[in-house]
Amino acid sequence: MLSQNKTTAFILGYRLYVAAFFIFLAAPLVAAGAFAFNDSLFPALPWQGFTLDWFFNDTEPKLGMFHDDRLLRGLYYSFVIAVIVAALSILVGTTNAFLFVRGNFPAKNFFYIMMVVPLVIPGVILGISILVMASDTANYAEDVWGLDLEFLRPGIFLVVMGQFSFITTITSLVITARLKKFDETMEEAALNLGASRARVLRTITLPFLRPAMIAAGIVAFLVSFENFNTTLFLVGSEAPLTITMYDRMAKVGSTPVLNAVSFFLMVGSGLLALVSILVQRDKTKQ
Amino acid sequence: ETLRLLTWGSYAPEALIEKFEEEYPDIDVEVTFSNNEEMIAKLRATGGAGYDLAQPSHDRIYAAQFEYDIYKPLDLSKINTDAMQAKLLEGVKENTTIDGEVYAVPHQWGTSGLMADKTKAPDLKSWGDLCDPQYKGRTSMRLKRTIILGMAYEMGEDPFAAYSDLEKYQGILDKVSEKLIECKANIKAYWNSGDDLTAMMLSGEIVGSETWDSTAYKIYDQNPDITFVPPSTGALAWIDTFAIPRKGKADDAAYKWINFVLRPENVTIMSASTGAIASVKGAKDLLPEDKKAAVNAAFTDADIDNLKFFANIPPGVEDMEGRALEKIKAATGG
Amino acid sequence: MLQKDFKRLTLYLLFAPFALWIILLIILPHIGMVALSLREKVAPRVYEFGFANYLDFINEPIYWNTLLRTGSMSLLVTALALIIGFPIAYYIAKLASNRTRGALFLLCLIPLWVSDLIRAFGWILLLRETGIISSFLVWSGIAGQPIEFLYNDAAVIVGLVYTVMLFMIVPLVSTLDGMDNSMIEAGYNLGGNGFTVLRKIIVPYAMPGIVSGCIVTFMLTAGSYLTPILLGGKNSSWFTEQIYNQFITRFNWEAGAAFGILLLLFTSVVIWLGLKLSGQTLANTVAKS
Amino acid sequence: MTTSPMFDLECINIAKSFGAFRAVKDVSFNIPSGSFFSILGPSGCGKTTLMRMIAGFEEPTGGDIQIKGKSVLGTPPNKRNVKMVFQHLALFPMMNVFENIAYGLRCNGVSNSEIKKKVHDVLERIALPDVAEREIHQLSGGQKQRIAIARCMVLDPDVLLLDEPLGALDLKLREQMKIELKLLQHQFNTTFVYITHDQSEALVMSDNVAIMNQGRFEQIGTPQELYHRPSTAFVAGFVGDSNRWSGKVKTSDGSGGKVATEQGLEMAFTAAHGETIREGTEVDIFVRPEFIHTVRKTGSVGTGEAADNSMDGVVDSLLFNGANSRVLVRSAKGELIEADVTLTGNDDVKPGEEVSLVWSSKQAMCFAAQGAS
Amino acid sequence: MTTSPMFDLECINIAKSFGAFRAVKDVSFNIPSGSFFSILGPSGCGKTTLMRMIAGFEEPTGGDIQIKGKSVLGTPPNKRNVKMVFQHLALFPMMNVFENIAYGLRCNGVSNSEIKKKVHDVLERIALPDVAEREIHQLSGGQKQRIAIARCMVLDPDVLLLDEPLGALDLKLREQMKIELKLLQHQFNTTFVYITHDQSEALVMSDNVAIMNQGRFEQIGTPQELYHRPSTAFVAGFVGDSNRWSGKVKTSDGSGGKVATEQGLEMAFTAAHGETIREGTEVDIFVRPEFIHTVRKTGSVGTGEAADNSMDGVVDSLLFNGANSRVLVRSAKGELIEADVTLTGNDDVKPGEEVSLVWSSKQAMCFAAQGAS
Ligand SMILES: Nc1ncnc2c1ncn2[C@@H]1O[C@H](COP(=O)(O)OP(=O)(O)OP(=O)(O)O)[C@@H](O)[C@H]1O
Ligand SMILES: Nc1ncnc2c1ncn2[C@@H]1O[C@H](COP(=O)(O)OP(=O)(O)OP(=O)(O)O)[C@@H](O)[C@H]1O
Ligand SMILES: NCCCCNCCCN
Ligand SMILES: [Mg+2]
Ligand SMILES: [Mg+2]
Repeated sequence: MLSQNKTTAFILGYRLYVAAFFIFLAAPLVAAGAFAFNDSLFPALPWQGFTLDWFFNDTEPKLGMFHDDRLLRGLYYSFVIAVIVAALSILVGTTNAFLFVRGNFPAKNFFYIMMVVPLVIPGVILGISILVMASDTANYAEDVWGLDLEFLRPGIFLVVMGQFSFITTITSLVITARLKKFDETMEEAALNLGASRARVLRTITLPFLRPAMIAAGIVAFLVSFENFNTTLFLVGSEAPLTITMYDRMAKVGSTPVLNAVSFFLMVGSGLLALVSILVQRDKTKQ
Repeated sequence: ETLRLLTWGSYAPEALIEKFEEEYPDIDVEVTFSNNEEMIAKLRATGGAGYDLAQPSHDRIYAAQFEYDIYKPLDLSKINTDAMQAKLLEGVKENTTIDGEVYAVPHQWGTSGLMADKTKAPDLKSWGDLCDPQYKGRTSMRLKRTIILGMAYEMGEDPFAAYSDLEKYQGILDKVSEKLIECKANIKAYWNSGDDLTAMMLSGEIVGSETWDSTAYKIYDQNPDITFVPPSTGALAWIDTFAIPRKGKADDAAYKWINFVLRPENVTIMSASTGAIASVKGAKDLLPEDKKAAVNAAFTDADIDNLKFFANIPPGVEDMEGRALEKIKAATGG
Repeated sequence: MLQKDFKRLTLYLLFAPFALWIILLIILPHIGMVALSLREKVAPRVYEFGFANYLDFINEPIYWNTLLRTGSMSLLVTALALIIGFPIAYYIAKLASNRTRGALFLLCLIPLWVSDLIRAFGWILLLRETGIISSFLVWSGIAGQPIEFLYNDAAVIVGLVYTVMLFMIVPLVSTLDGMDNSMIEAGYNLGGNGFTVLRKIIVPYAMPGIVSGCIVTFMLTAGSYLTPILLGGKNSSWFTEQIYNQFITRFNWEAGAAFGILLLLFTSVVIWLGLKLSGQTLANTVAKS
Repeated sequence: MTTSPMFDLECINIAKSFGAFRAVKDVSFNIPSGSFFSILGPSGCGKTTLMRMIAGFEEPTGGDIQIKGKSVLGTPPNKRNVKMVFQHLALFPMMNVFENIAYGLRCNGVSNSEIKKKVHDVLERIALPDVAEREIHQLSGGQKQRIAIARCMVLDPDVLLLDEPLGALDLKLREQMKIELKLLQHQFNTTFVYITHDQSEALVMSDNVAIMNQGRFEQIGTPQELYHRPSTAFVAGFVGDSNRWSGKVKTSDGSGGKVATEQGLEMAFTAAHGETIREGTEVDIFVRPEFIHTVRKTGSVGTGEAADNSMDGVVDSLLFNGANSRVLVRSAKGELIEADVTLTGNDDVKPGEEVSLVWSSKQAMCFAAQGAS
Repeated sequence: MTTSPMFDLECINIAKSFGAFRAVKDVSFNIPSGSFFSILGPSGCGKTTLMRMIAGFEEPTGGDIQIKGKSVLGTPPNKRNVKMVFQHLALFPMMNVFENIAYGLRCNGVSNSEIKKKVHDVLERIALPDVAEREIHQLSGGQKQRIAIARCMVLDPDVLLLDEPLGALDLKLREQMKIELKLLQHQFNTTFVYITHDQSEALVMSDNVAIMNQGRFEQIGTPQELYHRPSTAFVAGFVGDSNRWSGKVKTSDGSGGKVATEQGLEMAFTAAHGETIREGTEVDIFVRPEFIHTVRKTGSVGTGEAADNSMDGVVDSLLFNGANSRVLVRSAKGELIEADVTLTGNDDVKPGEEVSLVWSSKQAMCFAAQGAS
C-alpha cells in the first residue's frame, strides 16, 4: 500500500529480493542440518544416501548423538548453565526494571547507561576480564590465606557469571520496556480495592510482567546456550555443548554427528522460539 | 569418583572408557579435548585445578611447570614403569625433572611430517616441497610451531640446538618467517584441525600437506594413495605424556588410568583410535593391522633413525614463536 | 515518615543486585584487566609496572594493522548488513500483510536458533571448493571446474553479515513499525518522490534504529572469534584471535589484557563517533531496542 | 458525462473494492471552487478510502477522479496537486516547524530564499509567526493542527483534504478549532474536503455536506438541507438528535396525513422531502427534540407556530445542561419523549409535573421503512 | 469544628503542596449520603490531586479528611472504604471480568461461594449478567466502564470516586454513559464523587457540583444554581457559554442598574448573586447566548419575558449546528454578539439581515472585575 505508485516490476523485484534474502538466511542451516542424514563419515558431498544413524546408531564409527556421551554431557551442561543464567538474569533484570522505571535516585541516567554497557563490550573481553579477576582473587586467597576458592577457577560458576554479565542487560531491557508500559494506576486500583503491597506485586504487577519475563528468559536461554566467546575463556572441565562441539571439530574431526546435533538444536530452539511468540501474543494488549 | 582427563582428541576412545569403567565401577571418566597450549593455559588459569590427569607433550612440561607451578610430582612407584620402553621413559624423565621431582611419564609417541597423494604429488618429499610452485594452491600446513621447526631444518638450521641462545634462535625465526611468508602464496589454506585437513585432502582440494602422522594414517584407511611422508630432514617426533595437575583430586584413579591404558590389550585399542605408537615395549606389534600397514608404508628404518625429538621449550620461546607466527599470518602473501 | 523509609529501603534493595552485577562483573574485572595490562614481564615470575605491552602494540605494525583491519572490516560488515537488512526490515514493517509479517520476522530470527559455530559450519559446507555451491555450479554447467569460495575475506564477510543480520533487522523493524504510515504518505502527498521520502523521512525517522543496529552489529563483529577463524583465509587475522593467542598460545596474559583494553577502547571510540555523527545517544538507541 | 472545469474536484462513479468487500460504491460528486465540503458518516463507511483515492494512495476499481477538469487516475500521489491533512497530522518529528513546511517546497525544487519567504508568509497567515524554529513536540495540539494545514497550503493545492483532523484533540480545543478551520478556509479560499463522523463539525463548518453510509452517498446538501429535509431515514437519524418511532400510515394524501406509532400514539406527519407515502405504509417517524414545545398546564405560553400534534404526559426527569437542557416526558402510553427546554432557574418545569408536548406535523418527518433500516 | 456523621465524606481545610507549588488550597466540603457530587474545573486545577488524597494515594499537607465521620488521615489506601474508578479504568487485563470483580473480595478474604454470589449480583445490577467469563479486551468501551464501577461497588464502599471516567470514550458513547452513570448511582444509592472538566457531564449528572479553580473551590451548588447564579466571574465564564464584556457601572442601586461596556454598549444589569456593585465599579458582564432573543425587523415575534436590553445589529454569520445553532450579530459598534437561534429550515434569519437582540437585565450578570481575572 505504500508503494502503490511503483511499477509492478519494482514490486516483483522487491519480492524477489526478499525471497533471496530468506534463502540466504536459511541456506547454511539447511546445509548444516541436511548432512545429518547423509550416510557418510564426513559431512560433505557426495550424497551417500539417507540415514538416521547419526542420531540413533550406538556403535563407532557412526556413533549417533543420542549415544555419544560427551555430546550428551555437553548438552546437559549447556542446559544447566542456560537455565541458571536465564533464572538469574530474569531475577536481576526484573529488579533492574523496577529500579529504573520506578526508582528515583541521583545519576539515574548514568547508571542506566552503565546497565546497557555490557552489551557493547566484546564477549571475549568480558570473558578474559572475569577470568583475570577471578584467578587473581583465587591466587591471592591461596597465597595469602591458604584458602582454596575453587569456584573462582574456570568452571560452571564462572561460565554462568560470564554469561550473566551481559545477558542481564538483555533481560533488563526487555523487562524494563514492558514495565514502562504498565499503567501504574493498575496498582493503585488494586490497593484501592484493598490489596496489600505484596499482594499487588504478586497478583497485578508480576503477572503483567510475566510475558516479558518468559520472553526474556527464552532469549537468555538461547543466548546462553549458543554463547561461545565468553564461555571459551571461563570453561573448566564441564564444557557446554558449543565448546564440546568446537573441540570436536577442531581437535578430533567432525563427523555428521555434529550436523545431527545442529539439526537437533535447530528443532529445539525453533520450538522454544515458537513458545516465546505464543507467550508474547498475550491478552494484556489492550 | 570422577576422573577428569585433559587430553588430546581421540586419546580417550569411547570403547576404552567403557572398559575402564567396567573394571573400576566407582570411577566415572570425563574427558576434555585440548592441545598443548590450551592444556597449559587452562591449568594456569585454574592453578592446576579442574583436572585429574593431563597429557601434554614432553617438551611442553618443564617451562610451564617452572613458571606456573601447575603439576604435582609423580609417584613413580604407582606406575608400571617396567612396561615402558626404557629409552622413552628416560628421555621424558630427563626433560621433566625439576628439583629432583619427576613430573611426567611417556604415553605414546608419534611424528609430525608430511602427507601426500602419491598419484598427484609423487615428488613431495621435504618440508620445502610444500612451497614448490608446481603445487601452487594445492598444499596446506598448520600455522603452529611444528612448521617453523620443520622449515628450519629444511633450511639447514638446527632449531633445538639454538634454544640455548635465544638471540640466535630469533635469527632462525626471522629467516624461517621470511620463507614461510613467501610460501604463503603457494598454499591453499592453513588448516586448524585434523578435520579440515582430512576434508581438504580426501576431497582432493589439496595434494600434500604438513600433518600429524595419525591423521595421515586415518586418511590412508580411506584412500591408500595418501600416505605419510617423513620429510627428508627427518620427521619431528613428539611424546605425549601423563602429568598430574597440582590440584587434581583423583590421583589414584589417574594412576589406575595410566596403568590401564599401558596394558598391551588396551594399547591396541588406543592406537587404533590415535594412530600413535605407545611407549610400551613391543608397541609396534601392538598396533592394529591397518595402522601397522600405514606405518610401514610411511617409514623405513632409516626414517626412524632420523627422527628429531622435540626439545624442551625454555621460557620465552613460545612468545617468540607466537610473534613470528602472527607475523606470518598477517603478511599478505596472496 | 514510615512511607519514606519503606521507599528508601526498597530502593536500596533494588539497587543492590544492580550494583553487585555491574561492580563485580563489569567494573572490577575491567579495572583488573587494566592493572594486568600495565604489568611488564621482565623474567619468568618477575613483573614490573610499565607500559611495555602498549608500547609493544604501537611498535609492532602487525598488531595495529590487525586492529585496523578488524575495525575496517567490521565497519564494512556493518554497512553491508544495514544496506541488505534495511529493505528487508522495511518490507516486514511496512509492506507485508499482517499475517506474513509475524512469519517473516520469525524467519529472521532463525539464525539465532543455533550457535555461531553451527552457522559457520553451515557456511563451510556451502562454500568450500567441493561444497554445495561449487558443486551446484559445476553440475549446472555454469562453472567449468570447482571454485573455492572459502578461505578468503569475502567468505568472512558473508559469514559475519549473516551472523549479525538479525541484530540489524530487529531494531530496524521495531522503529519502522512505530512509524505512522501516514508519515510516508504525507511525504508523497507533499510532492516527494520515492527517493526523497526515503532520504528525508524514512531514514531520519529510523535513525535511532539504524544507529542501534549498527552499534550492536559493529561490536558483535569486532568481537567475533569463530567466524573469521573458521571461514578466513591465510591472511585473515582478526584481533580477537590475537587476544586469544596472547592468552592461550603465548601465555602472555599481560599483553592479552592490554590488547583487550585496546579493543575495548577502539570499539568504544568508533561507537562514540557513530553516536556523535548521527546525533543519537546510547540511551535512545541500544537501550530502546 | 461532460466535465466542467469550474469544479476543483469531481468524482464520477468512483468505486473501490478490497477483495470481495466493496468499501466505496459508485460515488459521484463535484465540489465548486473554494467551497468547504464535508463527508460525514459513521465509522467504517468508506470515508477514508474515498479520500485516499482522491489523494492517489489507493487506485479506484472503477470510475474517474478529475481535478480541475483533468482526470488524475494515472497520476502518482506526489504529482497530484491535492494535499492532505492526516488524522494524526503526520508532521515529521525529526524536522522542526520550518523544515516541515519547507519539505514540499524543497521537493518542488523551490529556491532557498523563496522557501524562506513562503514559509514565513504562511506562518503569518496561520497566526503563528514565531514558531518556525520550534520542534514539533514543543507545539500544542492546536498549533500542530495549524502547522499541518500550513504545510499543505504553502504548496497552493487545488484541493485540501482533511481526514478527521480534530479527532485526536480534546473537547475544548476541538470546539475552538472548528471555528478556526472555517476561518482558515475563508482566508486561503481553497477547496476543503473534510472528513468526519462528528455531525456538529460537519454542520458548523461546511458549505456542503455529503452523508455517507456503507460506501454510498445518501445525500448531498447544505447543512440546513440535511438537517431539515433529510432524504433518507438514515440521514434523519444520523444528523441531529431525534425522537424516533416506527408506525403505520392511517391516512395519507401522499405528502402528509396521519400515522399511528406501534405504541398507539397518533400524529400528523409530513412525508420526507420528495417521498410519497401511501396509506398502510410502514414508516419511520422522526421528530427533533427542539421542535417539540413543552406546554405547562398552568399558565400556558402561546407558540407562534402551527402545532398540529399534541400529547399529554408527565415530566419524568430534567437533564439540566445549561442551554441544551432537555426534558424527558413520559406519555400516557409509557413512552419517553425528549424535548428541549430552556431552564432559566426561575419557575421551570419540574419532574412530576403534567405537561403537553406540541409539535408541528411539518416537523414530523416520515420515511417508508426499509426492512431493517 | 464538629463533624456530623451524616456526611459520607467530609474534607476540612484540606491542602496539598508539591514542593513550593500549592496544588490544593484549603478546600472544605461535605457530601450528604447517597448524593452525586461533581468537581468541575479546568485541567490542572487540582481535581485529581484532591481525589488521590481522599483515596489515600497522596498525603495532605494540611487539613483533615473524614469518611463517615472518622478521620482517615493515617489509614493506608487499602484500608479505606473509598473506592475509585480511574480515568483509564485500570481494569486488570490479565484477569477476566469475574476475577476483576472478585479481586477486592478476595483481598478481604471473602469465601469463594460468597464471591460467586456477589459478583453475580453486581453483574445483574449493571445489566451485564453474561460477561463474567469474558476477557477484558472483549468488552466494549461502555461495558468496561460498567465493569470498573461494578468492581468497586461489589465492595460496598462508603464513597465511590470517579476521575474523569468518560474522558477516554468517544463522543456518542460519552453522551450515552452520562445518563447511564446517573442511573447506576441511583441504583446503588452510594455517594459518588465525580471529577470532570466537561461541564455538560457535571451539569447533567450531579446533585451538587463544586467548581474548582487553581486549587480552590470557587462555588458549590446545584447545577442550576451554578448556571444561573454563579457567584464569581470564573464560574460564570466556565459554566456554559457566555457573551462577556468588560465595562463600568454608570448607575447602580447596589443590586442592579446600568453599565456601559468598553466599546460603549449600554445595558441594564443585575449584580451577581450576593454581590453589591456600586457606581463606577469596573465590572465583567456575562450574558448567555440562549437568553438573547433575535428579533427580526420583519414580522416580530413576541417573547413572554421582560426584555429590558435591546440592541440592533446585522447578522454576520450563522453557525448552523442543528438544535444548537447560533447567530453572530455585529452591533453598530462593531462587536460580535452570539445568540442562540432555532433554525427550522424555513424562512430563517440570513447573514446580512438587520435584527434586534433583546435580553433581560436579569440575565446580564455583573461581577466586580478582579485585576486580570
Ligand atoms: N486496505 C484495506 N483492505 C481491506 N479492507 C479495507 C482496507 N482499508 C479499508 N478497508 C475497509 O473498508 C471499509 C471502509 O474503511 P474506511 O477506512 O474508509 O472507513 P472510514 O469511513 O474512514 O472509517 P473511520 O471513520 O473509522 O475512519 C472498512 O470496513 C474497512 O475495514
Ligand atoms: N506528583 C506531583 N508533583 C508535582 N506536581 C504535581 C504532582 N501531581 C500533580 N501536580 C501538579 O498539581 C497540579 C494539579 O494537578 P492535578 O492532576 O490534580 O490536576 P487535574 O485538575 O486533575 O487536571 P486534569 O483535568 O488535567 O486531570 C498540576 O499543576 C500538576 O502539574
Ligand atoms: N608439538 C607437539 C605436537 C603433539 C601432538 N600430539 C598429537 C595428537 C594428535 N591426535
Ligand atoms: Mg477513516
Ligand atoms: Mg486529573
